[in-house]
Amino acid sequence: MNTILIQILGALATILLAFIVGMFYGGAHRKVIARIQNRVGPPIYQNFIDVLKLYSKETSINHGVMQHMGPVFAITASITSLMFVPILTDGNWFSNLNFSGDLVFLVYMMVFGSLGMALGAGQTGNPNSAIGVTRGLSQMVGYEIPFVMAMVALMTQFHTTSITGMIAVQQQSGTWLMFSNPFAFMAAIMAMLGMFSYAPFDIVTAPAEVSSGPISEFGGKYLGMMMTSGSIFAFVKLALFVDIFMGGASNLVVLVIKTFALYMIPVLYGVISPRYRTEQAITYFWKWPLFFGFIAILYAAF
Amino acid sequence: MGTTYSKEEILAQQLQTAFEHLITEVVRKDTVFAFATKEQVSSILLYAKEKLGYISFVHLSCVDWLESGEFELVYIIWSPETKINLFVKTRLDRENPSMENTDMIWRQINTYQREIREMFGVEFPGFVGEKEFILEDWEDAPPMRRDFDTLEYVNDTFFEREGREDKQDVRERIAKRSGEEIPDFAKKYSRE
Amino acid sequence: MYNDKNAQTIVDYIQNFTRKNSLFMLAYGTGCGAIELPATLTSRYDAERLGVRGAATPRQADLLLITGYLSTKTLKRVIRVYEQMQDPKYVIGFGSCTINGGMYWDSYNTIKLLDKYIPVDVYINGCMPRPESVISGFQELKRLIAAGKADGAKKYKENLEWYRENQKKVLKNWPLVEYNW
Amino acid sequence: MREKSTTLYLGPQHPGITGNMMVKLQLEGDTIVKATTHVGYLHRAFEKLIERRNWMQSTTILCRFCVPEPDPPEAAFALAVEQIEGREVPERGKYLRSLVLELARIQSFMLWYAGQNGSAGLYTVGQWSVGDRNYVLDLFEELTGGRIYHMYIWPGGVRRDIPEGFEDKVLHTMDYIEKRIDDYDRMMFDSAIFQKRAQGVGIISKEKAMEWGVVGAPLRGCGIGHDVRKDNPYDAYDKLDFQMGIFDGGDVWARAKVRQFEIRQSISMVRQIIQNLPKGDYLNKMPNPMKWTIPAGSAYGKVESVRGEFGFHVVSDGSDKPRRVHARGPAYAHGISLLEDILVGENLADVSFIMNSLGVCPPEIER
Repeated sequence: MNTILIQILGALATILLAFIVGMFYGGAHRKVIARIQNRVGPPIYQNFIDVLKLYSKETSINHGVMQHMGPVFAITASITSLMFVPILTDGNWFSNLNFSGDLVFLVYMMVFGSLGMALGAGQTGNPNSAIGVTRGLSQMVGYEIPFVMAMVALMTQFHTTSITGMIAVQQQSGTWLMFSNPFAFMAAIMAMLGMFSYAPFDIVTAPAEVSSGPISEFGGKYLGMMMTSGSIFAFVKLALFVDIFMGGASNLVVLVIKTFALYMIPVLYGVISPRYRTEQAITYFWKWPLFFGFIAILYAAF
Repeated sequence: MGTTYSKEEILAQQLQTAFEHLITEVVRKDTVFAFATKEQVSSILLYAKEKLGYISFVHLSCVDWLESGEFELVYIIWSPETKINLFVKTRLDRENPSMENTDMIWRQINTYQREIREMFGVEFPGFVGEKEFILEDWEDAPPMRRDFDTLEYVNDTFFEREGREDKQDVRERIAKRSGEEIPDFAKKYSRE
Repeated sequence: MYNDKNAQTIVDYIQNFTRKNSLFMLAYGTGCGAIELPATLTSRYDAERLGVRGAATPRQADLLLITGYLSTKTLKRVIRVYEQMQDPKYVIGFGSCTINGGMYWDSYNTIKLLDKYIPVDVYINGCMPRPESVISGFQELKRLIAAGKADGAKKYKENLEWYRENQKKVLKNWPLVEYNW
Repeated sequence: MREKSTTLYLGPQHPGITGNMMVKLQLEGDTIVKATTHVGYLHRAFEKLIERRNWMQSTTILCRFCVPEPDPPEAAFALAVEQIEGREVPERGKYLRSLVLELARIQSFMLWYAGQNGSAGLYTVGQWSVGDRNYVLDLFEELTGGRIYHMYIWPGGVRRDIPEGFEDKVLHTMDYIEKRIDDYDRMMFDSAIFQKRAQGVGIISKEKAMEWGVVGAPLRGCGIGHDVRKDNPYDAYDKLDFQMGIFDGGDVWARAKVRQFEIRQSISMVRQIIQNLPKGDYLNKMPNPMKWTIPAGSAYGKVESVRGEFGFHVVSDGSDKPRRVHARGPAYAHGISLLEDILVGENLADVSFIMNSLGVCPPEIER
């Protein structure tokens, strides 16, 4: 009984943590970009205000059931993925639902949100959304392949399909996986650039091309849910990468430092990059990341 | 012949030899006018483009001469070699004005013709192009004609902010309302 | 929700606080005033530090800037865009031409009085307004929101027939769908 | 499987469109099969209003023809009026006009940096350049009293002389901007992604360029060297030393290179003007502006703006009001027939990119 209560409380605490950290990272993103662009920038808590405001807006659009379900799918997928990512290496609080095959499951779960989103956006009937969804799915095909290859390489190399297993490997050997299989890390980090959809891979929501893509018709609460799910998902991705490649984190301070350092890679790369065209983005993913993925698998196998 | 001709005069002579009854006028440096009849215009444009090197089309403009009951169409073309602006001018009757379609000579003319058709009501038989260009749902007379009174239309159609007619000096009232002082340098501009 | 200040509950207070500090401005340059918006949003004036940022579509936006004169052709689109925006929504009339027609007072194609067609919360005067006055307009709007007085959208709903009558007077062909909230 | 074609209305409310206009696109996948431009959203009937204003009052209207660069219309109108009237401009007035026109070019180039990069998703350069553009606008403010609209160039000269110490400020600003545009170029032209996106996109062929009425940087990007400042020199341009940027290719990349070259030329020209500024009158005084009449006649005055040749066909009937003033902006040729033609076969992602490189500016199309 007690363990279940702790589990539930732990899950709620994880969600809250992911939301707060993700939101602050979003604020930090805007702040960093503003400083690079010679501006003061919004306060770091600006995203909280934005989300609160969006939740307090009235919503009077109805394009059908799927439009309501799209954001719900997205937020469900984010939270479900979050439940399978070990946040801290030790302690009972944030262990949640890890099981031995969780890495495989997670790879699939991370796609689910985008699919739900695509369904929701598809029903709005806005051509911008439709084009944005097509682009998003094409781009997903691009970055998922190197990502999965990197994961497969790690799984074969260390004979484990669980994230906690990966962390245990790193703790035993004392070196992070980004050093023990650098090719897998390269492939995964390049795929991560695509996952975050910042420039040069912001082709899905490119304002100058497709208004804002799938979320064109989503205002008010829907947009708020999208932002919530986006920030939780950002945290999921970062925590996953920290767990797999950077040895996990033993306490929250280390976690924040490591995830923030990782987060700055797509942010800083995005500030100085123009946007790819869709086919150029896919070509990008199918060149070097794919190459690194192959090398990683070979490296793992031999 | 001992006299040397300027490039503008040479152009005028070239045009006059090619077309009978064409009146040309060298107005100033880099500018030559040719007053053509309605039928001559397209052949002059073609001749200038093919033979004289006036390959760049610059402008097509319409002027309303309400007093004499005529529209004047002005085609301006330019040559990269002589750098002269050649104005080909022609007059149309103001009642049922129509002009030969010339957009196969330069495709840009298409846009100009659309504008002139909409703004002046000049018809170009055989010209394909969407009817509505700048205006939308326009039911009145073509608005750029001089007998279309824009002020009257405005008074009929739009609202006006009240109090625009009274010419009071409101600066002091505004300053009092927001609790500001009128600076000294501004006081001398006061209307009182 | 739009009570007067004395009756504001704590929920209203929080709502108004978030609304005033997070204004999503629709990217729609309806007139020449749009040229000062890049300047307002970039380094010297940086409106983003005040919570103003751009939104790509009307669904996401809270704030509609009418940047200058409105031709009747644009007015139709502006009305459409305004009605697509979600409550609460605010309109800023930007430049003299929205106030009384400005220098286009005798032009047959521009409207002279914006607030006869859509409700305007704040006017910024000038031709064109400098970025400083744009920011001061934002601040004035924020003050109104905090006081719960930026109720243009409510006025529009209540007096919809009056607005429609004015709009139809200018727009002869009325293809817009009749919304019901 | 046959692809279904989609209709996408790009605009009038769309972040990617350059101003208030609309391009109706027929798409198959991401490829455009048909493009139609719709304009008229900014029609203010300037030409009608000018017929109701007297010659001096039209100056206030003229600068509003083209928002990103309001000085070329003033200069073109002044040139046309001077041609009809035969009025001479004092030497200092000519130099000051060129100074203002070149400063206007520089600020417009900086706005172009923002538009070109913003449409490609590189917002940092845009933020920098629009932020730095304020320094040029400060110069305008000190010289003319207005940030955007100046009403500075009058028929017969310029409205007022430069204030004290202005030369130093101009030179200082030019030094600063010259330093900054190196930064923009490093981020923009050296970026592999920008090169990939810009090369081979939006091609205008050399043969068709004159035919289509292409002017300005897009024409010089096709390898054809025409510039009003060289061909029909006005103001002080025949005494200034500058080169046209001529690049081959006719694509967005070539146009960008032309502009990259020409903003440096403009800076050097501003320096030359400041160094060689003659003493004397700046305005050939006209009679009482309210009763000022121009003899009957017509003229076409043209100047080079950033986007290309900007001209006015001015007709006077001898009264105190213009009979007809008809503007020919570069966007009039670029924004309608040319755009509709070259967009076919391009990617949806490049529409706004191409429009920015052509400098399509709706206010001068519909006026």
